Amino acid sequence: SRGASSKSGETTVGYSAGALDNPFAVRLSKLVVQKSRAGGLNMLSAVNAGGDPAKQVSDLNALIGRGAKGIVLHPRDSDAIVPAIKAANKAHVPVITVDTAANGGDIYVQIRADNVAMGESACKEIGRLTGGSGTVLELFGSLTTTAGAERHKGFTDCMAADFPGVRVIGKNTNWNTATAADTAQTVMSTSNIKAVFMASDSVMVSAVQKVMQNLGQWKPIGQPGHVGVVTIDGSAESLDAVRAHYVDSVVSQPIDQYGSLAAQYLKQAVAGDTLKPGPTDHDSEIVERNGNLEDVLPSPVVTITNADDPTLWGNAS
Amino acid sequence: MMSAEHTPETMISVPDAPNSGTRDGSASDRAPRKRRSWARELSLLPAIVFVGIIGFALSANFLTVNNLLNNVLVTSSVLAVLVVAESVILISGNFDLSLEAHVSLAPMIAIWLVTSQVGGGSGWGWSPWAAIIASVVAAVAVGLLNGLLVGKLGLNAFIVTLAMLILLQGVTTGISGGATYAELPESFVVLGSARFLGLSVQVWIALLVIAGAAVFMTRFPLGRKIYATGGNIQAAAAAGIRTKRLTVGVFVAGALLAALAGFMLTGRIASVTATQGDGIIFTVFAASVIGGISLDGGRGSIVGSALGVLLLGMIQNILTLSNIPSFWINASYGLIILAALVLNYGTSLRTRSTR
Amino acid sequence: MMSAEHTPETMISVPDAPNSGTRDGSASDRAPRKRRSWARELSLLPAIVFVGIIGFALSANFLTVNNLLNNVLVTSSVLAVLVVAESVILISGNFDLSLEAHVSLAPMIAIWLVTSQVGGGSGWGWSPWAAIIASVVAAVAVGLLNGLLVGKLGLNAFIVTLAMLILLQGVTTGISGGATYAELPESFVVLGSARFLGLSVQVWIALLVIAGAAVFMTRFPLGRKIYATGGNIQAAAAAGIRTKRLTVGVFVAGALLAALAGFMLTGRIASVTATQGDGIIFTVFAASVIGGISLDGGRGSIVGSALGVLLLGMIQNILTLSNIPSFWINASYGLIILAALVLNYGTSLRTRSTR
Amino acid sequence: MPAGQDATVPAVDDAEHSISAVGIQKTYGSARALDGANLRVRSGESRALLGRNGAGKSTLIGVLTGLVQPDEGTVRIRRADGSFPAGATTGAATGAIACVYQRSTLVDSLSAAENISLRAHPRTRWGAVDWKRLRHTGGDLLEQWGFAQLRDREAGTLEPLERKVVEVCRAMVTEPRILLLDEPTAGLDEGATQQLFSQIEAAKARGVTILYVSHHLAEVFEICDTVTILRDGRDVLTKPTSELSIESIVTAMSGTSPAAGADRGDVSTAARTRVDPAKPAVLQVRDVCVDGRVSGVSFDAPAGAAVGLTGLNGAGHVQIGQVIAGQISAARGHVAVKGRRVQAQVADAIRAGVGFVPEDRHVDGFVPGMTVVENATLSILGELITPVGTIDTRRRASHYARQATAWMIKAQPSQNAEELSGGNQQKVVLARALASDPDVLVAINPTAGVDVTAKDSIYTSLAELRDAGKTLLIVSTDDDDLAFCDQVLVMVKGRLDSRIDAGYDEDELIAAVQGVHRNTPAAANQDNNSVTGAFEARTPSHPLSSEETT
Ligand SMILES: Nc1ncnc2c1ncn2[C@@H]1O[C@H](COP(=O)(O)OP(=O)(O)OP(=O)(O)O)[C@@H](O)[C@H]1O
Ligand SMILES: Nc1ncnc2c1ncn2[C@@H]1O[C@H](COP(=O)(O)OP(=O)(O)OP(=O)(O)O)[C@@H](O)[C@H]1O
Ligand SMILES: [Mg+2]
Ligand SMILES: [Mg+2]
Repeated sequence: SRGASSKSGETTVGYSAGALDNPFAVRLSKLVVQKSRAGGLNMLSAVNAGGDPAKQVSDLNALIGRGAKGIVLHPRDSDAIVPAIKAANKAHVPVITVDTAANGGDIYVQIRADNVAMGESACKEIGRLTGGSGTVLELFGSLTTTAGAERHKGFTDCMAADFPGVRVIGKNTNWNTATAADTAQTVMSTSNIKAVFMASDSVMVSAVQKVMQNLGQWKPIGQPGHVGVVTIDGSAESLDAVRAHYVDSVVSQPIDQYGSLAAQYLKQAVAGDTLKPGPTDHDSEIVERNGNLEDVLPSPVVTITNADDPTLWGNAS
Repeated sequence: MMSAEHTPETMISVPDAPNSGTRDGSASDRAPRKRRSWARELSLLPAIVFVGIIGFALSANFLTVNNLLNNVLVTSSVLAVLVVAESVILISGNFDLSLEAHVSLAPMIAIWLVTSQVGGGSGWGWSPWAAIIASVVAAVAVGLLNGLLVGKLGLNAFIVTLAMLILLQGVTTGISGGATYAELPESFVVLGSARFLGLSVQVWIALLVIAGAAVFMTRFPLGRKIYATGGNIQAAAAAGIRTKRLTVGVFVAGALLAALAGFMLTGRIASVTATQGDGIIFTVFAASVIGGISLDGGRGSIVGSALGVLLLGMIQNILTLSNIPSFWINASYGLIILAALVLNYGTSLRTRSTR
Repeated sequence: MMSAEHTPETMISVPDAPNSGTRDGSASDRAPRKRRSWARELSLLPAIVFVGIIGFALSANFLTVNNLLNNVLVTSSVLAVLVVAESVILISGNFDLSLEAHVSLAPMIAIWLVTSQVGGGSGWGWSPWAAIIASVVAAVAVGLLNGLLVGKLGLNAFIVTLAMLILLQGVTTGISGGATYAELPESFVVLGSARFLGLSVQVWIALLVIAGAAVFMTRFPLGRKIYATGGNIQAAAAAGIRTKRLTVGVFVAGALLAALAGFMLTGRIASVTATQGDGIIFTVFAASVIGGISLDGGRGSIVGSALGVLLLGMIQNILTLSNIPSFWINASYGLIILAALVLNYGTSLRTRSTR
Repeated sequence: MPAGQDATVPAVDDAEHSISAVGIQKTYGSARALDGANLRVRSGESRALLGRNGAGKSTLIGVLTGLVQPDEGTVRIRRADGSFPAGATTGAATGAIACVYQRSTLVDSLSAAENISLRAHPRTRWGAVDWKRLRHTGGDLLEQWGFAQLRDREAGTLEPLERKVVEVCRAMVTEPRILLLDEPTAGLDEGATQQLFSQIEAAKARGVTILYVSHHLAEVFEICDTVTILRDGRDVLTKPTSELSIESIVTAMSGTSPAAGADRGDVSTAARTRVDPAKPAVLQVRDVCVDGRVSGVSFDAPAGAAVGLTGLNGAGHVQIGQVIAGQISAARGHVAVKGRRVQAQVADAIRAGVGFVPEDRHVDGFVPGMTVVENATLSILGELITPVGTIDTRRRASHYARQATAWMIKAQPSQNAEELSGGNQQKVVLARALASDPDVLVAINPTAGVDVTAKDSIYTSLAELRDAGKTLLIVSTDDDDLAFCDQVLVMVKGRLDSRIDAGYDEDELIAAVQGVHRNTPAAANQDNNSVTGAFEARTPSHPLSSEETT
């Protein structure tokens, strides 16, 4: 059909975002589109399901209708995305997922990081900071999103198992900045908090920093009254705060890698290459899980010692 | 007091009919009225044509049978059922925000009753059909509660159903613990995959609900009583209509339809999530009001609001097919709706713009 | 059969005159009326006390000066300003969903004008104050457009402002490309950190807006004209009130206040995100309506709706302080609101429950 | 027999009665609307229910139909099946009782025909609405009034008179055994009133029991067999009409000996020479056209005169009043007050010195939810202010107190305006019109729904205004209103047709509104449509352009 090979024979491909309502998803979509176009593919502009899995199904149909020969998906929900993938399978269009894996259908490769492992990394950092005692505030994301639920699970399971002496006050922020600020304000002004864990610094760190400043609890590491801060994501602000000795540890997502790998795999998929399990050239291993291949990327823990690492996405711009 | 020469004829004033000599000049009188009543129901057609032309200009894929039948109509089906439910409630002079909650609650209750404890369910192992019936009973109970609080106690419908929405969404999250259920019995997904005469069964259900409601609301006394109650509740009561009972009934019917919409959506996404349908209520109101339903009650038609659904579905589809950068898609959506409104003002909406 | 004690004069009752000894003793008559008008404004007090007791029972931290002043009030300030804006618009008989959009749009425009291109801004390098003024001008323009479409063209306020909301949210996302701005000039964050007499400046702003609006709406002719327009637009017009102009003015004022709320929120979260304020409009309506504002216009008071904000703020605070599992927090929130509504019905809401 | 208790009421054989209300109490907040009222009406009797504004008539009617829940007392209504059970009747006895309420109870969004059949839609075999039959039924009933063309109109688009007709048709459609009529003639013109009377006569002939509320006492003698008078929520007198006179009714209603009766005569025979062509015109109406309604009307009215403006329904007299008040705009022509042109805007008309009593008090009259004082001063809100710009409640209260006295408003100033009885609401609207101290008062149906005593006091107050040099334009179809005027302008089909000086006899007026001129020396000039004589435009050279009036 018409759009299949415009632009001097470039292959048409598409990107479907589950939602573009947070900086992370926005950056991911931009990267994938940009890198794919740079790689010689005719990448259509990203479509956005606005958090509605049903709309993601129709978005996918629309992309296929417009001649996409390969599609990168950023699922909002691992299960609800399955009918969309099956629809693509039926049209013989290869699908690649990024960030969040899908739980069914035939997928060329799932590029993802392990959100449970991120939560566990954060837990280990919190345990180190608190010495296994005291009260910790956990600001987690919406539990109806895969990232929110898995980070929360990784963190709380690990805390219960490894640091039973630490009391965790867990509060849902629904990935909402103002809710994070309100919750931090209320809890930190009424309880003696030894450390804070934020499930997404790109959503929460500025707001919580402001609250802690107003409460006099935003102190450099080593100063009396310092409250430990551990975050996931690795936004530029959070890395700045690490360098400024305020934030202790950041679990950085491999978002730049998502972008370049998605473009690379997409090219291979539309060319008909097949992937095989085994180690890759970028410190990870392709494994098979539930009948699909996965490229699970590591999520490095950033502290003052490696905060300037240029491969971290927060240091990119 | 008045003399006998005062015949009724001289009292009639029909300033816009040139020869108002005949009192019942029905022929000349009826034709324009009929046309006007149709015109009002179909007043969205200019906007639909306008959007259709835009769609044709923007994407060759838009005006294809496949796209219109399998994308526009299928993706609009769930919305259409919800819009019918909300329209009936709005026509009755009420308001129900909690319809949105049924979209996730009903399938969630059903799947929770079916699923084993390991799978995140109750572990009671109900049969799928028993579970579906139980979830429908729950929906009826919620509708009944809304109806009693609003109709009998006279509490404000907006705030009661808003609190109910928050409560029910909370219950859905609470039951599921945030998990998504993807292992569904066949009976849960049949609404998503079955086809009939080449069209998805979703579309057929939506068409059936629209047609049924339209006939019910225009042709049956109970439907007319719903209009009367919404138009002027005191007048309706004075005419012997049991407005309280009717209010309760309308809320229950709305809840039932919303639960149906929930199962339709579950069929489409082949899973049950705690957030399915979240935020759809805004679109439901948008479609109803664009389709001519008055938020003050008593005005508008089911056919009109179904056209509102079609219009929004077309716009969504065109935006998805278009190459507009995703960051500007929402802005375009809002802009097109505004443009359609102003355009319709220029054509026919003017007649119902009086507050 | 007939006694002569009723002269026509005695039938005129002018109770504000001290001794109008009439048939049913105006003196005893007047007092309850006055009391009733106060009682109506403060009808939420029982619910507030009820929630306060629950809070006290659930958490020792709730009933502390620090918590009430620094947490409940501070976290309610942005909401309060928005609720005042929406209340005035609702009292005038209108409806504005797009207020929510200003919360992100105004700060976004301002920061975009200030920020360099590398930082994701326009690169025009405006001074912070010029940028803030420009964003306020934009808010006024939006308010004006809403007002003209609704007031002059007579389009439906719900659907116009819904389309406007979608459009403006889209513009915000479009401008920012979805990015969050965390490098803010000092003038953007001063509203978040400054304190005065031991209270956050946010609280002072909210109190000032509430007090100003309350005095304006009850004591000034223009405020009363807004009530009259919302109560019966035809009667207001027949009494010489320029209802169209007034409608436009009300939308502009609402947009201005909403932009202020946006800057307050930015001050508190020390950043500008495209999604800040998303979904708050539901809470705004909830607070207004719980506080006694009628969606039909002409009824309710600013003080009442401010109490609505306080009630919701208290409930949120208690839920945050409590140990309720997070999955059930939302359900509890809805349940408490419903309980407060029914409780208030038992005490005083009954008087305004007539539709 | 001002008794309130069951026991004090003489036992009556219930078998003869269709309505029995005993010891009815109803209080609204602190206001006692009914205070032990009793009402028993025999089957087939036609009873007038009379009383001053606020006496409780409408409340009692509401109690009988079940719309108002009494605090105490028993109501019995004879059902269609002949039973006579206690309790309200709204749903159960739909066929037996029908009511025309004082307040409009039409559903605006439905057609006139559907409103008429709202109680019971005609059904087809399958239970669906039989639209054909519904429209026939409605059309037939409306046709008797000459209003067949209203059948498919939305009720919301009807004018006050037309609405009333539809409501009467709705009451008649079920062929009820009991018919309650609460001020059905308020706002009706003569023709429609006669039509109503003939329908009532027909119903009486069928043995229908009728309860009739009106402030037009003459009508009572025409229609009713017996009279019950309510005062302060109590029934103070029940007698056959033949044993009563207007004076004795007025006395019983007010509880005083009548001094008012004398006023009546005074007013109707008031000086007739006020409309002196030599006096300068305060109000000038020039070549006013309203689309489809009014074509080229011009007249002048001098200071210190009361000018009546009348016509049949749709003749355009109401529109002229609305144009002068700035409520609607003229397609052509203009209005000037003291030489100053008035824009088509109420605010400007008020500034120019026009006070306005609109046609329908429920629609245009008052703001529900606002107090009586506030409603009465709504048009001068911006003027009664303190130096800081807030509303000066003291001055407002005293301003209102004066108005309340002048118009005999029986209400608490802080009372919600929607709680007032119909007549008192009308007086509040009158007070509002005069709040701005206008030079010209345009009053459409100023005494609709106002009781006799209050009506007289309104005329007295209007006479005072006139004597103080104001110009009054009374747009009305009410005989008494027109009798008060010094001169009556009659409109026929959108044109000014004739002028009649005070002292006319009734037949002359009736003929004039029909456009029939039997003995009309001051015949209309059909060519330029302005009435000659006193009302001839003194500045005929006015260049008229349509732009100026838009
Ligand atoms: N809904 C209400 N709320 C408060 N007071 C009311 C209400 N309805 C009626 N009243 C009061 O009850 C009294 C009786 O009113 P009602 O309408 O029965 O008078 P009425 O005899 O019909 O007078 P009118 O001739 O003016 O129509 C009045 O004082 C009125 O203010
Ligand atoms: N408001 C309405 N809604 C739905 N259907 C209607 C409506 N009005 C009319 N109809 C349909 O139109 C059909 C024909 O109406 P029509 O105007 O021909 O009635 P009629 O009895 O012939 O009128 P008339 O007595 O003036 O000749 C009705 O049987 C009915 O099915
Ligand atoms: Mg009355
Ligand atoms: Mg008229």
